[in-house]
Amino acid sequence: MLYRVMDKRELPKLVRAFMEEYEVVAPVKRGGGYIFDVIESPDEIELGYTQTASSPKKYLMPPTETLMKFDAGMNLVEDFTEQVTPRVVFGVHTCDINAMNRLDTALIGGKYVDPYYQARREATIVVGISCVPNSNCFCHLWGADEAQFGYDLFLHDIGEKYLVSMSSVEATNILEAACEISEATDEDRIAFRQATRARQSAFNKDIPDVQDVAMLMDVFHSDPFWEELGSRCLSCSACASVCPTCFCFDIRDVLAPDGKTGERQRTWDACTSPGFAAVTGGHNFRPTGRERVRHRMYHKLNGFMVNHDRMLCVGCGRCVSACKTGINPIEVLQFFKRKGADHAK
Amino acid sequence: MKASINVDHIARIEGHGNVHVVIEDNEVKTVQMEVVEPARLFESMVCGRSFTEVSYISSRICGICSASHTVTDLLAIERIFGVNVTDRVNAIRELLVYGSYLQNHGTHLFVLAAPDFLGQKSVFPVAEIDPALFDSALALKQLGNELCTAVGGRSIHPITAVVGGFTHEISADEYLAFAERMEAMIPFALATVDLFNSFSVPDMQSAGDVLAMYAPDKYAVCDSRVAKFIDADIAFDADDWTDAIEEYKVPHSGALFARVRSTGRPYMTSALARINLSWPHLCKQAKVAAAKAGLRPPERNPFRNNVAQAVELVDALERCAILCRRLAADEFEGSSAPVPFEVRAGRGVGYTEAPRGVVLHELELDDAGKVVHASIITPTSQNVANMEDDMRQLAELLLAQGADEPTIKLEVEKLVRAYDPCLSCSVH
Amino acid sequence: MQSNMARGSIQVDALREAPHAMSGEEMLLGNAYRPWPARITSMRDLTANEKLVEMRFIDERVREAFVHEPGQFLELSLFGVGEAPISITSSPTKQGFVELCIRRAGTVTGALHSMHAGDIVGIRGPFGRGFPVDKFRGHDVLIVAGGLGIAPVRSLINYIHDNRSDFGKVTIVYGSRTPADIMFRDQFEMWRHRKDFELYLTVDHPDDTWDGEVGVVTEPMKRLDINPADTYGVVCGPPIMYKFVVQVMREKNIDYDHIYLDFERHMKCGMGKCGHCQIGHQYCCIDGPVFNYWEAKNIQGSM
Amino acid sequence: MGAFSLITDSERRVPRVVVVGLASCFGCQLQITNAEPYLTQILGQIDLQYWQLVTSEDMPDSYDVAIIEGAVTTRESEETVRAVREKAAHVMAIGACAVTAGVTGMAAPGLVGRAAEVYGDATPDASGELIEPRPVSAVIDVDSEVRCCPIDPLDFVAALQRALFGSNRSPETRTLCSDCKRNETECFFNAGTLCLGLVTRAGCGARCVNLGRPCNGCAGLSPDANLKAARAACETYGVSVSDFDKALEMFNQVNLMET
Ligand SMILES: Cc1cc2nc3c(=O)[nH]c(=O)nc-3n(C[C@H](O)[C@H](O)[C@H](O)COP(=O)(O)OP(=O)(O)OC[C@H]3O[C@@H](n4cnc5c(N)ncnc54)[C@H](O)[C@@H]3O)c2cc1C
Ligand code: SF4
Ligand code: SF4
Ligand code: SF4
Repeated sequence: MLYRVMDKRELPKLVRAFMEEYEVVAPVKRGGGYIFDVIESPDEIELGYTQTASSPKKYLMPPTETLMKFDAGMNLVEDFTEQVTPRVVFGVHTCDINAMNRLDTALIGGKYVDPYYQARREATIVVGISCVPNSNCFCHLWGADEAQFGYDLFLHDIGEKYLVSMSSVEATNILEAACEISEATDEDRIAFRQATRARQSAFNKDIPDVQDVAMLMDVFHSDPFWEELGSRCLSCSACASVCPTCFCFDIRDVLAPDGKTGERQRTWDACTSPGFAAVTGGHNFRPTGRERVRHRMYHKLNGFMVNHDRMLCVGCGRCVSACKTGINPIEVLQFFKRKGADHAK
Repeated sequence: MKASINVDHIARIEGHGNVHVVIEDNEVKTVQMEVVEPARLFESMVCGRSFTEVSYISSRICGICSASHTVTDLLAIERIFGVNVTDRVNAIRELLVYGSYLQNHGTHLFVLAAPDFLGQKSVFPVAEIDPALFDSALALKQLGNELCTAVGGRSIHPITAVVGGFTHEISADEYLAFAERMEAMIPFALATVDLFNSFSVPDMQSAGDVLAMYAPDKYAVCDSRVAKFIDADIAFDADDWTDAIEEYKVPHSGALFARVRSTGRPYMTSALARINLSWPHLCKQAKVAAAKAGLRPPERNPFRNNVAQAVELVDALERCAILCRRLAADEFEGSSAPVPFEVRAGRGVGYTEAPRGVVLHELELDDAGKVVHASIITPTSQNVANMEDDMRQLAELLLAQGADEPTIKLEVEKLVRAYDPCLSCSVH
Repeated sequence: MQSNMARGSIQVDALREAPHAMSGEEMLLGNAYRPWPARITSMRDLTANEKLVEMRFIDERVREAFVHEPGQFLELSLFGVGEAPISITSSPTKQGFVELCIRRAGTVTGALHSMHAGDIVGIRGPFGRGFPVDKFRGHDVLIVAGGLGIAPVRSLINYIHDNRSDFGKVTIVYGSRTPADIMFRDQFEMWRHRKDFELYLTVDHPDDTWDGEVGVVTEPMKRLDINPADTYGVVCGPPIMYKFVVQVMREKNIDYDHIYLDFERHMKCGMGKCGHCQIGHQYCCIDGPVFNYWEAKNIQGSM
Repeated sequence: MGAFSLITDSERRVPRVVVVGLASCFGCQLQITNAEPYLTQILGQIDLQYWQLVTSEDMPDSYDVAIIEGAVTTRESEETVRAVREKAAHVMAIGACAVTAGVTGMAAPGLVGRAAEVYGDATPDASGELIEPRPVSAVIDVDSEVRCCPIDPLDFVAALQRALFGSNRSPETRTLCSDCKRNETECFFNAGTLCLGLVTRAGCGARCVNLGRPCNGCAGLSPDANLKAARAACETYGVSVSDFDKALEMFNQVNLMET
């Protein structure tokens, strides 16, 4: 990886350079929190944010999007072209970059490519920024506190400067044209090392590190714990809305008011929706909160792992804030920690 | 002639009502406006509810004047708490109430009333007979809906209007865009006055009194507390409404009837009533249009309420455009965010002019801000008694002119519609 | 993955005379969400609630590229109404046509029932992992189906029929609720007299016309004399059936991974994206719908 | 399968539609007329035979789709909906009053006393025989519904099309918070303010929350609404549980009385 150093005061120039050619999306303040939103000026960016309400997933797979248009009378597809907005997602934390990589695996990997996701992903430049964890973050447990790939530029905060890792030609060209950048000095490298260590030691130590959680998920699949956890579920799916790696969706046809034409749309769905696994005739394969919550945790902490060798959860902690009844992976980790303690007795 | 004219579930009015006219020996024996709308008992429903919920609940009295019920309730509560809202909040409330005028008058004139005069059973055939008229009428109605949606958050049952202010406000650009659309709509509203003025209606004078909001210097719809009976010459504060208005029960109506307490006369409250009282304060174009249509006080022909509503459309458009421009230019003092207030016990009456006339909400709250008692007076319940008198007068008039039964029936129905009655409101 | 600044667009072209020079495979896989038009060529009642629908892709390239295995399914579109996953009931050996056996269960299936030969539907697929016919080759096959479960299995039966000499003994046990619910009765009647298929039809509720077996499918299964080392079992039917049939097969010593089960789940995309059909860590649509019993045992929540 | 059989008819006749109003504010009927840009398009797909609010045609003897607004609050309206059910292939309930009894349903507990409060000893004959307000589905089977108070005009258009042409779109089974999180608005509970999104069916897009006002539950309880968990959440966030229960009555009184 190629590293250069840039003075923090250069940052607005970089943003403006991006804004000339791209729609720039960045963390901004809204109400008492932060969200990713389109900016009109670099001044709006809040790079010191801890956690945004929801992730940049919405730019790669919008909550509702059109897959195609149709003529209902003839039962045929009609011409449909969606122009994808070239976009820079600026100021993304490592958890979200890792989350995008997981989405890539799920949606572009395998036999079938999802052309809608792929087109948006390819038209997106990702600029990462280093962060300091808050009390709900646990990305380090799943190795998501570093972004190995999946971004174009990554800005490591080393005090007055950024150590920039550059991984795409396009973004590098823009950076070089817009900003003064220099080779890293030994001092810079030491500052980088210190910053990394500071971040690593800032994680909430009360969140248990249970590295064999995937296996435990299998072993404790019938534990009464799931009944308790599931019985708290409101079936709201707020968790899936904010999660950067929840990608499940529904496909539905929407007729135009004239009843003659329409659109096939896909819209976010979630396994915590009660009807998600129901089939005609009324049978529901996951009929209660117990099965649904367990399934969601299982997919995050085991299922994806079995297929792709990494956790689907990236430990961003958003569901920890979003769930009104305290259902989240930390609870699961704590359960397994307790189990261990029980056995030790 | 001997006839029994019955119209069950009279069409193209809001709510459920039956008309009965019995004629024997060429004499009108019975005239009844039977209000069969099932009572929903709002006054008892709001009891025990928090002040934060009352306006939200009472808005459901009526889908078409929901904005008026909301604002009326808020005014009652603010009176109890002693809340003084900012000028800006007052301006936005006025905009909301006028938005409902556009909605109501647009719907009433074109969807409910016009088909009678065009010889149709509904407005839909107009789409083919006169597509330009149909499209413009819909566009006008839509503008009212959009204004209410922008200001209140929804075309019906406002979301954003709360005690002390608004939880959300649109941008200056959006206000300006509305102002332009309002101004562009005025020519059609003027044409609407001409159109309704061109329809021939029976020549009659209602014998009842007339009640509307009074302010010395403006065409008031939600910012005065004074109501005035024109004939009885009684001006009273909304708080004292029971001294001036008497409600009474009749077996053939789910709605309570009303009369002037001191004279015992029935009365009319409506767009026509407002114009009778506040004619001098109509906006310029509206006044010209009214004059051109020969609509000047005193005008007591109830059929002319249709023309009065059309004039009010012009007035509302002019007024809303001005309000929008001033809101965009930040000319009103203060912000629209709810002002802080303290909850306290007390009694208060809210008063506004709904599109169909005087609406009063009397509330009594306890220390916790929960409703202990509520009384709701809607325009239609005040009008029914007068409407019955007018129906009798009309039937007699037509009988004297030798009209046949179907003609009497149709004209009576037209009269009822001219009142723009809202029976769901009246029963609440 | 690095961005390449593509100012992309997502395109779905209507099928005109010849959209552009795409191969059939590209047409099917390029945007696998896009259904291709097929014309209904015939429709026939199987029972009061099930119809056999035969269809043919309008575009020749798609027709040729659409090659399926027995046990695979497709997504059937009626635009405006929606999509439904439906097993392909015809054998791959029947070229150029696709047959579906459709039960009127809801809106899409109901709407299809009201269509006629000549009407157009949308089809995408084929999807999923079907029966491993290559493994079955040279061995005995015991097929147990209940109700609509016959739909995917018929594709296998017909395939075996068309390549009969490749397989050993073939036994079919098919259970229905009533005699009137038996699908493909004529086909089975024909086979009943053939030496190379052993056929057991059973019904839960007989009527006056029924002189065959009464009872659940496991009854005739129990009497069967099979060679466990050389037999593959196939099961497809309503959810409750699996447990009991597998139990009998296990009692007869058919190995875990020689028993194949065809699962049904809620499905939307058919290609392992939408998540609806997940069973534990697997996707019914791409890892299945056919799983062997060993795999199924290893999926949390499969049975 | 309701009106779906309409398009399966060999003659494919235009579906005949009636609109019936019960106890309500008429707002949902008005919302239909508020779909102005689409009105003529919609009318082009149906044969509108009866709608007291907008036309003076009489109620026909047979029809295909019946749209019912309002709650059942009298014996007479109970009879009306039963008669409608016998004739219509598809019955659609529109608006909170028809779907959950809505605000109208608040009067259900202690109905008799309430009537006395308003009318004194004798309720006028014209009011009919009052019964505890109930949703249409408590009296007859309903094929489809459009939720909220009032309905959204476009939701209505979509539901009508589903009734006419069929659609396998699954109804929402989530609660509102998911919609709210998609909008990325801050949760009212974080400020200690009660919001009924926790138990209210998703689908409206969290319109109220978007405009700065907590959800009042007009879409009705979600089929899997977890009241126990919601009460626990209230406690966690310092919101009064009795306020939560009281607030729920506004649109879900009848639901709550059943459970
Ligand atoms: C792999 C597979 C093969 C199948 N093969 C056949 C077959 O050969 N013949 C046949 O008649 N049926 C088959 N089914 C069942 C068929 O898919 C359902 O009956 C059909 O989806 C019902 O759709 P509908 O619109 O008619 O029903 P509705 O009740 O109107 O809609 C059902 C809702 O559930 C969703 N849904 C998604 N997947 C399913 C599912 N599997 N079952 C039920 N609902 C689902 C629908 O999209 C819709 O939202 C198969 C299902 C699967 C998964
Ligand atoms: S886990 Fe929490 S956030 Fe997720 S659906 Fe259940 S209650 Fe909602
Ligand atoms: S499961 Fe929760 S912590 Fe894990 S990635 Fe999703 S939102 Fe973040
Ligand atoms: S409780 Fe209300 S504000 Fe909070 S997430 Fe749910 S809908 Fe949104």
